Amino acid sequence: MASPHPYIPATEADRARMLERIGVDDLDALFADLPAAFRDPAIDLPPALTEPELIALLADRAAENAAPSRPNFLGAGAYRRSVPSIVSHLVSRSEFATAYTPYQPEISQGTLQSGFEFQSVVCELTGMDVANVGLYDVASATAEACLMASRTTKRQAAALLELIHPGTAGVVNTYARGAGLRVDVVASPDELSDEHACLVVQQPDFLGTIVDLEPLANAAHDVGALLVAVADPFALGILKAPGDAGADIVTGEGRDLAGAPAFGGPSLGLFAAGLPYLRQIPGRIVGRTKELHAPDDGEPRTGYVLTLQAREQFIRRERATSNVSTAQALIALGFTIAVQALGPQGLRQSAELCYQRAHDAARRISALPAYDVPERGPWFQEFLVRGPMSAPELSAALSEREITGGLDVSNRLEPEARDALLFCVTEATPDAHIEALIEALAEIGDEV
Amino acid sequence: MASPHPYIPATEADRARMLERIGVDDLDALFADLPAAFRDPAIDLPPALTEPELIALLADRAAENAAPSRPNFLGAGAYRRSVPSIVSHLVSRSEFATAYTPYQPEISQGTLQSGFEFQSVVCELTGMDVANVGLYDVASATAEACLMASRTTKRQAAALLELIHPGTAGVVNTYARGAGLRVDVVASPDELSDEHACLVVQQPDFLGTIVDLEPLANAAHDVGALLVAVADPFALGILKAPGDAGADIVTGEGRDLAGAPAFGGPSLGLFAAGLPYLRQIPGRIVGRTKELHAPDDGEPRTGYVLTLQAREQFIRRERATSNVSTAQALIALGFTIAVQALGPQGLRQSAELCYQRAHDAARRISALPAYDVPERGPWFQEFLVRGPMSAPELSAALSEREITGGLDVSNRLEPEARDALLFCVTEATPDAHIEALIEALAEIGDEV
Amino acid sequence: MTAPGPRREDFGARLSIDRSVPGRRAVDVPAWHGSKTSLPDSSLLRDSLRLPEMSQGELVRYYTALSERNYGIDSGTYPLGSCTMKYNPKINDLIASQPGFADAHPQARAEDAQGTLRTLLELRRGLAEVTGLPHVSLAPAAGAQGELAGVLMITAALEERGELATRRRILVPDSAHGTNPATAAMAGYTVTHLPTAENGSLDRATIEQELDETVAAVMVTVPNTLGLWEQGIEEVAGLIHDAGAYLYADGANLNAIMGRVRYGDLGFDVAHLNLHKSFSTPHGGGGPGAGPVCCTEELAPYLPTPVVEECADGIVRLLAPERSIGQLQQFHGNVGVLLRAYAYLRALGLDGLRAVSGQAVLNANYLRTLLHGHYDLPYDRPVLHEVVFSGSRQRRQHDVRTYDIAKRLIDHGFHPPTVYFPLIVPEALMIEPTETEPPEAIEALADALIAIADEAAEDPDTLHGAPWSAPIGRLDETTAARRPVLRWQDVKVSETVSRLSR
Amino acid sequence: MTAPGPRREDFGARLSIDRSVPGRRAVDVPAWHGSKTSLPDSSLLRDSLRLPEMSQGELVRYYTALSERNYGIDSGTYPLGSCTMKYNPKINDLIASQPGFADAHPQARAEDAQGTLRTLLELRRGLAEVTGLPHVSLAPAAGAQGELAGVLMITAALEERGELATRRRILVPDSAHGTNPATAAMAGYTVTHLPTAENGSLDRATIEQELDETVAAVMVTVPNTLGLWEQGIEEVAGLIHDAGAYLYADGANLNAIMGRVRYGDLGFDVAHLNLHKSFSTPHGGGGPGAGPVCCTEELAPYLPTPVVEECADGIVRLLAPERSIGQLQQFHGNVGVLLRAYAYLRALGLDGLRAVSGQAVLNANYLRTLLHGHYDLPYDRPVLHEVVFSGSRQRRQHDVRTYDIAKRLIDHGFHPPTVYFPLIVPEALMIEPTETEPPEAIEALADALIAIADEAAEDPDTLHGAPWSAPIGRLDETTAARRPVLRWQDVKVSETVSRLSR
Ligand SMILES: Cc1ncc(COP(=O)(O)O)c(C=O)c1O
Ligand SMILES: Cc1ncc(COP(=O)(O)O)c(C=O)c1O
Repeated sequence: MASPHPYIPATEADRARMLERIGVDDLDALFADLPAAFRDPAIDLPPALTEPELIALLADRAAENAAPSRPNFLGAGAYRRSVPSIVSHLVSRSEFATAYTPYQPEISQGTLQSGFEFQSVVCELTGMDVANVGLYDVASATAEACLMASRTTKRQAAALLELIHPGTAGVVNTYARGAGLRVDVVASPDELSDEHACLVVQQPDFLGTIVDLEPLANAAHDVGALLVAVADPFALGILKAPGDAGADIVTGEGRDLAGAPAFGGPSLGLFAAGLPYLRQIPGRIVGRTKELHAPDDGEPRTGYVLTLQAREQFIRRERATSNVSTAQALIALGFTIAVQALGPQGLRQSAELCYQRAHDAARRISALPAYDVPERGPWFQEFLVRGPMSAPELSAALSEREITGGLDVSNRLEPEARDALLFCVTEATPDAHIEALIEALAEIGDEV
Repeated sequence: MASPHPYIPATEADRARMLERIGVDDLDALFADLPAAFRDPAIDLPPALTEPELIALLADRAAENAAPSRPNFLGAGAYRRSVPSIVSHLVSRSEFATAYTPYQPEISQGTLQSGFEFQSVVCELTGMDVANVGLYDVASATAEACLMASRTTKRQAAALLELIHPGTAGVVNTYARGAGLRVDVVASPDELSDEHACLVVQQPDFLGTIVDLEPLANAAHDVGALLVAVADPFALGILKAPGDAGADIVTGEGRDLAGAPAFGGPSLGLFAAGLPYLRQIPGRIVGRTKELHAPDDGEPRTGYVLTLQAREQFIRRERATSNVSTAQALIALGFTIAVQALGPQGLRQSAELCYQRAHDAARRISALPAYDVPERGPWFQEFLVRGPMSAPELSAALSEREITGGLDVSNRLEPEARDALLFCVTEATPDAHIEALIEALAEIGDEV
Repeated sequence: MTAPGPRREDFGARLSIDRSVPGRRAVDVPAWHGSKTSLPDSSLLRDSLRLPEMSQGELVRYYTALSERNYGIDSGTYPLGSCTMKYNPKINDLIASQPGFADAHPQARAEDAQGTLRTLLELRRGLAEVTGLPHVSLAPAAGAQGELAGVLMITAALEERGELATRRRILVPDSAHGTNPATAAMAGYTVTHLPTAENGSLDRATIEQELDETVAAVMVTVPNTLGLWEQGIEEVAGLIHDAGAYLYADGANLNAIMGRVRYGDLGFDVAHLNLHKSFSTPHGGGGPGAGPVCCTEELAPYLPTPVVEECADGIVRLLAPERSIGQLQQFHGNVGVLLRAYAYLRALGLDGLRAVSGQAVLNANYLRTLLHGHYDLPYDRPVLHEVVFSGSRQRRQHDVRTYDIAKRLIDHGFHPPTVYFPLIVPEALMIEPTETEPPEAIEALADALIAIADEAAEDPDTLHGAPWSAPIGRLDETTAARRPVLRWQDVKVSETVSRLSR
Repeated sequence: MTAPGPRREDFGARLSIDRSVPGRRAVDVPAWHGSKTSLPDSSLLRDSLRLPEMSQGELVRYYTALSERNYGIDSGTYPLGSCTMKYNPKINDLIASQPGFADAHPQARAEDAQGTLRTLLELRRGLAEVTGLPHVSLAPAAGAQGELAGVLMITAALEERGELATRRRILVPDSAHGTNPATAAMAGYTVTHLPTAENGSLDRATIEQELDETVAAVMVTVPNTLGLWEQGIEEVAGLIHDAGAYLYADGANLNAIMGRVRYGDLGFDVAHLNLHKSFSTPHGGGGPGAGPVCCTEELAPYLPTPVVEECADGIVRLLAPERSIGQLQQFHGNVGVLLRAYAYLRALGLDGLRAVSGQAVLNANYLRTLLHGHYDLPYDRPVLHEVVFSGSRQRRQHDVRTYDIAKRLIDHGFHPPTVYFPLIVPEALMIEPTETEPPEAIEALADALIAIADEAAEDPDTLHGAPWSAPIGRLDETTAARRPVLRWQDVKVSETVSRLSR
């Protein structure tokens, strides 16, 4: 071993001293168990970089992505949000960032108490009774919801209402395969039967439309199935809490409120459910308790611990509710702080602002001669745009003008989506970007 | 008062309750002493911005500066350095950033112990006995050095050796005017007389040349004057400590090792001196001490306090060694961490790398047909370049190619500077920028 | 000299909602000045939302105070066995938070995300080199999801072979992490537990006995959770393959062997890695992590979607393997964590990786040596990255449990090691110092554990009551589970109930 | 139940250099692969450099631990009078650290720095509006340097008037901050102290008496350091001007009156502001700050260089006023702090500034009311931003000094207020809550101070020994000054000495 790397304290002298104390001649002796035939293979890795070299390399790489300043109207599961500035500051405090799962509650109250705050916030937003401290992302959380519905209803099929995010549907399918669950994509609740453990519905749906959950809940309950609502927690700033509309399980994606889209991850799966399902919930749960012994100066004080662990893999092993262990705690912290910083008024105002700005942009686009914004009902922040050419052509024309247009959904079956791009405008889309878009669309329209 | 601002907790209801308790009808009553004739004048300020609006505005502003990625060869007092990544992380910890001068040492050991570390580091680098916790910047520190030299020698003139940074000379002049000190700019130590309290010399000098301090110290001492060395702490990674060459006071600029140039500030004035001058030093000094009482579990423990405060304005008032109060503590912390992260080897290697890269670039430029790099002796990171046209023209030609060339020093008296730009290349100048420069210079040369 | 301070605050009793004052707020939202669209029908809207109302400064203080009630790697030694709590280089966070990376949209065209994609491609290649398994998907969000991916890939392969209906068992050593059996179960398999032999490795005889045409796979942790090399694993691999089953490596302990031996070379078919462990991305109080899954040529077609590939046109793209088991994440995994891992890999290079595994192993053995004789060592041989002691002697002789020892260690300024795992070691103390602890820290940890062993004999009550110096005393975990209070609402309810019942 | 923890570490005894191990390092420096230039003659080079050698993780832990031994605004109430310790919005730091701002080179052409320059221009304009003094230089690095600038501007004006030789005195109230007389002295003036009248304002008679043709200026802090309005200052301004002298405003307490009354309107000629106080940029443990100097038309030609101006071509530039007193900084001042102050100004607007001053004053009066009767109040009238109590009663009756009260407040979780200042109040306790403290915090502070007043009577020794719960006990400041140990080297030396002298 050469002289130490900055990440490794022990020096050659340290090592010599330690080896001597251990009583072996060299480091190799400690690896003696490793099969000689396979020891120290040729491994082709680029040479080590010093910190300045690493910074330079990755600054160049970051610059190979589209510039962050480029107008971008993609949504479809990842939304640019105005995240309060205090979030990044607090989340980067190393006491939070460099801890692990709070196995030792007495020195992990920061993680635990914030976990309790998170659960509370998720329950308030979703209108549910209980929540865990978060799963990987909305899709895996929804998959876990289907498994949980199957466990509690003892049924082996899950129904997904058509307009669910394809990524979410994909993950449900992956998990279902392992669990031996059949997945039916249904166009309407009429297709539900008593084979279905649950009906999964996305709010707003994949094309941005706000869904009336109540009839769906009723339809699901009528066949003895649970309603799983996959809800955008930001939209819940104005939309009815799914719990109040009859949902039994609510999942959601918390990433965007906690920080930047980061090419999709780290993400954060929200998972909340009704009290009856408490002991079936996957993942970790924080509970409130007291000190066992009163301190000298008074009553036992309040603290937080991981609880109901008999559900979990490290105790229950193959009979656990899920295999999840490491989840997304730090993102959950960011989510909690962001929601609490906005507060009840701020979250509502922010969601309303998003709504107004998106509708205003849609109105301006639909007013352009060659464009059409087909509506499918009330919607939140995403809308379809049909232009004077095919969707891929429109997308390419915008790209040429250094604008990232909406997602191409022209291959979907919904009639409104035919030939359309799915645009997203949020409270955080800069005005200048919208102006640039309108101008570019007008230009493109003129040129045809 | 309207509903509260996010920075102000008290609500209308809080205020009503507080006013009632105070026993006044309204807030105006508390301002009753203010002269009515001048109350509540018209004040023209732009309307308040919410956080997202503020971020958007200032992101636009930041983009109106030259792009950070633009090749830039300015030095002349501000140098791009490879600052270790841990610095920004640690300095932004709010326990450091949001504290003030450590008047209450028992809950300010973080600031104080780091101040002691800073003093130690500055002493080691400069080769001096004692240092304070920092002054505003190199220039004001040098001005304070002249005042201190005047106080201790009881002489009323300071001599500046010609090649001092004009900004530093400027500040010395400003301070000297108040103190009634004459400032002589001297071309050689031969011009010193027994009227001079000190000789001030910059290392490396304003045109980048490394100065042999020893003969200058001797010359100053011969007339009973002190030698004040204004040294680049980074260059001291390889250069002889001024103290070892006979300097009595050493000042320097610490900003660049602590972080980004930030258009020149926040800056950090280093100030160190020989032990005889201890009680004449301006600014705060941290000292080591012990607890007054031993705790239950053993010996009194070690702590740090502001000390020798009888020098300072808040005690000594008009007889203080300086009026300085708030200084640059957080930048001093960054400086300390950066120097300690580099360590003795790293600082030397980094300074050597800077030296090698600058010399390599200079060699390549001087190899270009139309260019000349006049040398004035051994130098560190800055060099003069004369091109095929006048200095301002060359600068403009580079600017047209999106390159910020060296500083125009063509109006200086030194013969080597005539028609020249002062270029700077450091360990942190990207290779690609140097390539771009060489290419641009060659092109410009070809075009003439 | 000590005198009473004022009573310590019951900090945990005052949650954000208890600090809320109607009308306060921490941020303002811009007003909308454009023309207004009416909101959807009120039946679709919420009436109220209960969230705390605090000013910005109050909220910052609250979470700053919470952070101060937490212990992280930057606070001190954190020797949780199996968790690889090593120093997290700050540069990794800075790199991942660059706007070019952080603002990339997951639905962006590949052409607009080449910076991220090329970095992921190189990470993929690096992991393939390090594991000797040439194909990699970076999608899994953590180790457990990597396991699920790996097992589902085996499922897919068996299906293709037409053997899925018969091969319904997965063999898992009794020393395995709980995620292994839980994963096997989630993937629809029955779990058969394999006993650990006296030398700490798998019992070869049992394996041979269990291996038949009902076995789909064997999941082995290498090195295992005792910190020991799985002796003869390369031969076991042959047996497993002969029996038509697959060999899965739980690579959570890769840090012990990085650069020294590779799963692929040993005969493993598929492995997952824990980048948040071996590759030092911060653990974040329980994530985010990243658990890439690596496999042989044979299993490559089944890798989870997406896989990052350089296409013929030089553009790096995210592709779906032809017979992929499907997606694991709505998008492409915990990319921010992957960027950090890449930065770590590049900061180290091969020599650095070898230095890491070498020092990790040296540190564990140093600790083993220093503590030798003070605690029982059920598997008394040189270890790799971690060492598992047992508190059995203390339990037997002084009625002091490992739980007490762990709590007392807090008073000495250390985060306790993993306890009661692996399950096969009674009163287990599973200690993983990692390579980033200096020898002085390991010595101090050993000294503390030795002092505690002495205390167990002399003053067991001090251990029973520990910790004494933490922000809060030992907590009542039983009541927490028995009468769960899981959110603000419950607090109110349970307080009302207890007030009424007085 | 308490039981002894292990002995608390003597953390302060182990500095970085004591943790150093030869060969360790925290960062690597890139190698140079180009052709090598030989170094200068060795007589110009250093042989050795003593600095600590630590790994990156160790260094991060050391400074993290140090931070945990510090109390900041984010830790809790920090009511240092005259220092305006208010919440520092995080957004300000994020804005200043944007690469576009942070990487700007101070020697850049104005055309290449318009983003920074335009922002500074708007800050300048905002400060002119707020102070009613139309001309501003942002150069001064802190309040004290702003004072020096202001006084030197007066010097320059007097010189121009040919009166510099005769006007050699500056009048300074006895309640002034130490920087005021120190500044006057640095600028070469003699200081005459003005007594404070019983109402807490300047004694008009003395001023009239002192004002003559030897007076260059009167420096007044408005509001003053008692937290009181300087009664009749607008009339005093007339007297001063009639006597041919200038009136200087120490604007460190602007936060009390922002948006409500302006120095310019009152007749002040020149003022400095403390942006790190009134405008909430972080105090950084003692800086950086920023102390802009603002003045009338008459004094504008003398402003320090640079002044930021919009030129006819629409470009904003840094200019030197025609008869400028010169430069105060090598470059252009603490620009990063100025950017933060601008962000604060824009976040508030006029209504916000008025809300700030209103709430700051309300909070101080609330505290005054809550503590009324518990501590002596030498100037018993409504206050502005701060209130100055006296611990005289406690001193007299219980031999408890303000020093003890301050230390005991630490045990209650608060940073103590400013003590023993202003000098005219014996045993002064100068408390400035600021507008960012919620009423609950002010009530808690008052409760703590009342509890301490009770304790002074009942158990003075607890106060004498305080603090009991801080990271370290009361420190021996006398020995620190008497036998100064000011750096590592001294530690070794003094330890050697003490070892030898045993
Ligand atoms: C040996 C082992 N396998 C698997 C896992 C699961 O990894 P993760 O927590 O990332 O899901 C862990 C850690 O938790 C582990 O230690
Ligand atoms: C009233 C008053 N004047 C002047 C100053 C000096 O300001 P600074 O510390 O920024 O130099 C201060 C604070 O220290 C002050 O409180």
